[in-house]
Amino acid sequence: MDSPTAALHEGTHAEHPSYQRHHFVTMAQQKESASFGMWLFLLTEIMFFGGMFTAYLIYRNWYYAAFVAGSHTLSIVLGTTNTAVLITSSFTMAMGVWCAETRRRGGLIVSILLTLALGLVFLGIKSVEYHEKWVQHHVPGLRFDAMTFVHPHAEPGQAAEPPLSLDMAEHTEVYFSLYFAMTGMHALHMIIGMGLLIFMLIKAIRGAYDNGNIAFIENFGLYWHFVDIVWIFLFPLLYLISRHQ
Amino acid sequence: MDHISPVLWQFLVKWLTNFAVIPPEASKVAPQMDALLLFMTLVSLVGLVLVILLVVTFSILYRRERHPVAVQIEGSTLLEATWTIIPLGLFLVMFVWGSVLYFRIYTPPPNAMQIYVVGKQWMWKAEHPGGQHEINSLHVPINQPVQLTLISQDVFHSFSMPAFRVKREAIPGRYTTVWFEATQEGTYHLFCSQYCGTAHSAMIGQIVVMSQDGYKKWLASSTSGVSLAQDGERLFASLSCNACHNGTPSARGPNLAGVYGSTLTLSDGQRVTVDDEYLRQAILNPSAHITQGYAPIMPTYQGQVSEEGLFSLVEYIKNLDSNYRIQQTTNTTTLAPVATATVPNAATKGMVKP
Amino acid sequence: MSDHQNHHEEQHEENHIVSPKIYAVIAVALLLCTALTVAASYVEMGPWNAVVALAIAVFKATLVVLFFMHIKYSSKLMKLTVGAGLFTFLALVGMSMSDYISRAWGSF
Amino acid sequence: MSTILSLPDQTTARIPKRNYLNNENGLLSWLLTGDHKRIAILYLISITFFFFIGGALAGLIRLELLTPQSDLMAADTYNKVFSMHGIIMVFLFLVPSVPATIGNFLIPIMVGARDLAFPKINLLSWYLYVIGGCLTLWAMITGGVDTGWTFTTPLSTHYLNTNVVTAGMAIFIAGFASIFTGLNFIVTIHRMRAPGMTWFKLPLFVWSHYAASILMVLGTPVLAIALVLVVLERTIGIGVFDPTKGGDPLLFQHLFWFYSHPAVYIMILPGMGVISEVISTFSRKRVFGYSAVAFSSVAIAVFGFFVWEHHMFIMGVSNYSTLIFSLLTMLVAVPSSIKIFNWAFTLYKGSITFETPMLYAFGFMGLFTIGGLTGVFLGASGTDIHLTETYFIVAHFHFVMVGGMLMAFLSGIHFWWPKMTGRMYPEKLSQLAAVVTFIGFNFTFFPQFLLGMLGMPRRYAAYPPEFQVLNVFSSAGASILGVGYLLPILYLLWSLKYGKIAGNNPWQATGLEWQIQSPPLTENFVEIPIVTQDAYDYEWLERQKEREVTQVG
Repeated sequence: MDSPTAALHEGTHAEHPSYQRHHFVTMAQQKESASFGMWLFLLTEIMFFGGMFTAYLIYRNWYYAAFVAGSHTLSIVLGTTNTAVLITSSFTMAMGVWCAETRRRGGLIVSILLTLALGLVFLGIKSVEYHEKWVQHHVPGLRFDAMTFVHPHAEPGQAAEPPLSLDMAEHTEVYFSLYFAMTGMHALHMIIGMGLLIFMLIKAIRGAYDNGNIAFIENFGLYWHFVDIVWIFLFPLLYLISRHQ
Repeated sequence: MDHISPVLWQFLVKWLTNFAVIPPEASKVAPQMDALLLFMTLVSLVGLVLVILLVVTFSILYRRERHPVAVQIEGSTLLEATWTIIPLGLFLVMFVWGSVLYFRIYTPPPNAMQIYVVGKQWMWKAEHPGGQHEINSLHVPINQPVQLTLISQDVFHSFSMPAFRVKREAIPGRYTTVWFEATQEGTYHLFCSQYCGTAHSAMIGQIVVMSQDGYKKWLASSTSGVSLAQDGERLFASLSCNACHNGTPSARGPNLAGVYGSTLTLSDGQRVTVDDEYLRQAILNPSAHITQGYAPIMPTYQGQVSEEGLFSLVEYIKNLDSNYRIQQTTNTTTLAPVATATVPNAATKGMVKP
Repeated sequence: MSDHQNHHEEQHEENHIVSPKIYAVIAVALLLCTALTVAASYVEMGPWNAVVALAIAVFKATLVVLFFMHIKYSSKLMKLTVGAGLFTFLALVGMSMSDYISRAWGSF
Repeated sequence: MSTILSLPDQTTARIPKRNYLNNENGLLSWLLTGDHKRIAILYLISITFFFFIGGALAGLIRLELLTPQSDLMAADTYNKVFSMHGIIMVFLFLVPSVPATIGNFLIPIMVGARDLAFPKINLLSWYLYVIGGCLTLWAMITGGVDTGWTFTTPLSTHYLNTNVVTAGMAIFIAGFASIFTGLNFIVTIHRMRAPGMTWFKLPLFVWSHYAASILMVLGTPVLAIALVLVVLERTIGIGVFDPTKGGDPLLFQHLFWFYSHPAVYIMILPGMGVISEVISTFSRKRVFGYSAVAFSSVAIAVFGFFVWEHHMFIMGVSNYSTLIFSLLTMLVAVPSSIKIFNWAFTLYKGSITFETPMLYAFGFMGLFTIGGLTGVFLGASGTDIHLTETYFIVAHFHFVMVGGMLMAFLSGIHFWWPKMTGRMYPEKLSQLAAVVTFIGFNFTFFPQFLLGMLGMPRRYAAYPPEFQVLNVFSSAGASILGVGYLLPILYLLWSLKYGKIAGNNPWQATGLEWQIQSPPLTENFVEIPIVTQDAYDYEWLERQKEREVTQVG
């Protein structure tokens, strides 16, 4: 048995659902193709982020002290919260897929809304963090000043970070370049995902998924989880470098 | 030859007189390179002729008119194994041979004479240890291994010497090296072979291979009066390097005498051999190159010393075999810094914005 | 190339619906791992800090891929696809690093 | 199941009343089509357009190089011209050439499907390609780009005042067109095969497209991110590749070549697929060692990811990693040599005819052998030092890309022209064109090997006068080559109206595509076929013919 269509070809000329596209022989074939295609697309996404992870690995080894110092300017509270938020949104998305599979329209709408809300919270927190970087002159290229790493200020109630020498401090710009490139690309994926979520929400409210044609939701779920996975790696790599120091 | 147009005739004559397949073999490595090239060309020719023979023979023998019905053949494991293993073996020979050559070209011998080269848009600046500077030309003595230490001030360039069969990219931010030993006097092409912007094709020059005596004469006639090491010494003083690196027991910086070529243990436990690149990095990015037992207090000189200045400093430190010179510098205040040598390199850092 | 061996499985897994209970368990596990990775980063482990952080991240990602993304219940082809992505990613990182690691090595 | 083979009498053949070309009318029906065959035609028209722009630029380059001085153009104009030539030819012609046109047209038919898995994404891919192409043209018209097609940092990020960002974004977008094409192919080949169509009954054309698609899907995004980082570095000045900020410019090279070396295989593998089909058909014999050829495609795809650093041997990468990459480069050369010999032995005891596609295929075999073997010169790290960045490398990749891929493309276009349009091209004229192309090509690019050996660097607007003679040869050859490329477009256009009716299977080939009407129906098959025969099963074809005759009789 070599081809997925073979078994279903003979005899099963049962009613085709209206949403089956003409060039597929069976619904199963259509569904499998869609999820396989989605996975291939996710592979391209892995490689897309892969370039930046390579860069990260190299520069982290070269400029470890700068990466530690850069990492310590990030708020661990905000970062952890965001991780939790994103994981939860992944969970609600998974629930959404389940609701769609079991044809629970209400549950689907609630799940999408929750996912959307959590996504917004994530982006909100992210923008707070970005704003903070802007204020602190830690945005590479546009607004960057390494002097805060040469003469670190002590936060009230906290010991000051150890100062960096000027040359190493200047290399924090590499860290922040990667920080913004990686989290920026991630956020861009989130924004695209949220656009799709709104699109799905409208269709769900109209009852477009009640007939069991939920390939779009399932594949969007894959996308959303992928975005989650990227963050799962970004969080320790960017936020958690040598917190004990 | 009346019936041949004179233009065409001249062209043919020109072609026949100028025709060459390989450039002159002017270095020690050139015959070795050519031997490998010849070997590869022969193997390629054999392969190509074999393919052509097969195709032509089969096309004649089995053309439709002679052979109207094809005989279906599945394949032949033996034949396929043959043309997998034989090319593989040949390619592996080329790989080993090529790699030996590669390591030979990029591993300078210890007795090589040092010349420093800075590439910038769009010229080559060569500096001889004696302080002779030249632009878009390189004078070298015959039968003497010469090591080039290359760096680029802006974009990638490539120092290409076809007559020597060697070439090396000058890249920004890091030294690269290549060496050769010229074996034939003459003037040869020097090209920049990595595309480097508008006047890329004007970034050419000449390599002049001279007799040992001729080279000495040339050195004497084109000296600027200050050797690289002397220039480095002046920089060393004017940048106040000697404030810390003065070789006294209480010094804040490590003793630099004899440091070149030694193995250091860094503050993070890493062991490194001190070479040109290490010295350059230690000046520009000192905090990652702290010798064990010293405090990370050295400031960076990024943007304060030009690439030429760095070469001078490197050459100076290389030649420090005792602390005598440093102490002299520390003691005499007469060695005032010469402004031109220490101009901060701000102008070259300013880059074109989109 | 592999789909002919497990065609049967494919048909069988056609409409596998993962129960919300499993989703919930995974979500909780992911949150716990997040807490763990934050805590671990405050413990001095030398070079092992990075290893532990990455190991936890890989574990979390595996959970997401297997359960949220249903790879545990998918055909061998899908598993192979994920593997291919991982392989190429490692090829990019690893082969690039082969240059960076050995640059400082001495010559013969 | 009715027979899927039908053989109309060639003299009475008519263009079928209903086919994909006249199924719907009007421009909109083309611009909004989901039909892979129509999209293939759209692609064919657009890549031909870009090919002639790229070709015109090549003509300008060769004109400028007639004389040693830069007299026809100023140096920076020359730089813009060769950059644009490279960008257009690589990203807008070679990468999509065979896959997006011939592959798009044939892969669903060859596997026995009605369409690609995602017709809308297929259309989207064409639109992305067009947008990318238009942006490239826009970049060219509004001042040009002079980075070369390689976008080397820091030259591209900090030292040029031209439209680097526009061109970078154009390639980013065109890259996604390529990703979507590859993705569509992989899913189609995995999921849409007709009953009985096992992996080892697939035509080798499908195998090679499968291998190329893997490279498209996994390689292209790395180029995308490299370009995004270049654009970010240029516009806001982040410091990932900038040596003054601590970045490593070699990292860009790593990321760029991680795509751009496999891209070479993206370009050549589909061409190899064409050659397999053509050689088998015109020697009326199954391909010698089918599985070796199939697996060598996959081997090229896999090894293709591990060799990129051979573009950087002299750039100051570690000597030790040079060893690894040089060794792997040697390994990747082996599958190509397997293919060449297997094709040659396919001719053995065949029954060979010499139609135009076959002539182009012979051209391919000779030129690709030269191109491949000279690649070994560059893969061996020692000789790479002398030869890289000279005209040797220019000649090498033109032998592979133009001598190889373009020959394969023309071979394929001629071979499947009857299927695409229902009409034959004029045979004698096209044979002439094939011969002219072959001669012109060798005249143009062989002297460049010698120039490279002599050390003439590439991308030079002006060069030392001693290189002039060989350059004149090259330019003279280019004009012959130009004629060779103009001829096909003229007579192919002519044949659209005046060509002889082709019938279903003018070549008596075995592929599924030849068993349906030409031009095909929009849905390709009236009924999805059940495949029982192997690929290149000429005995099966004979039996089918006999059955047909007895049925009719």
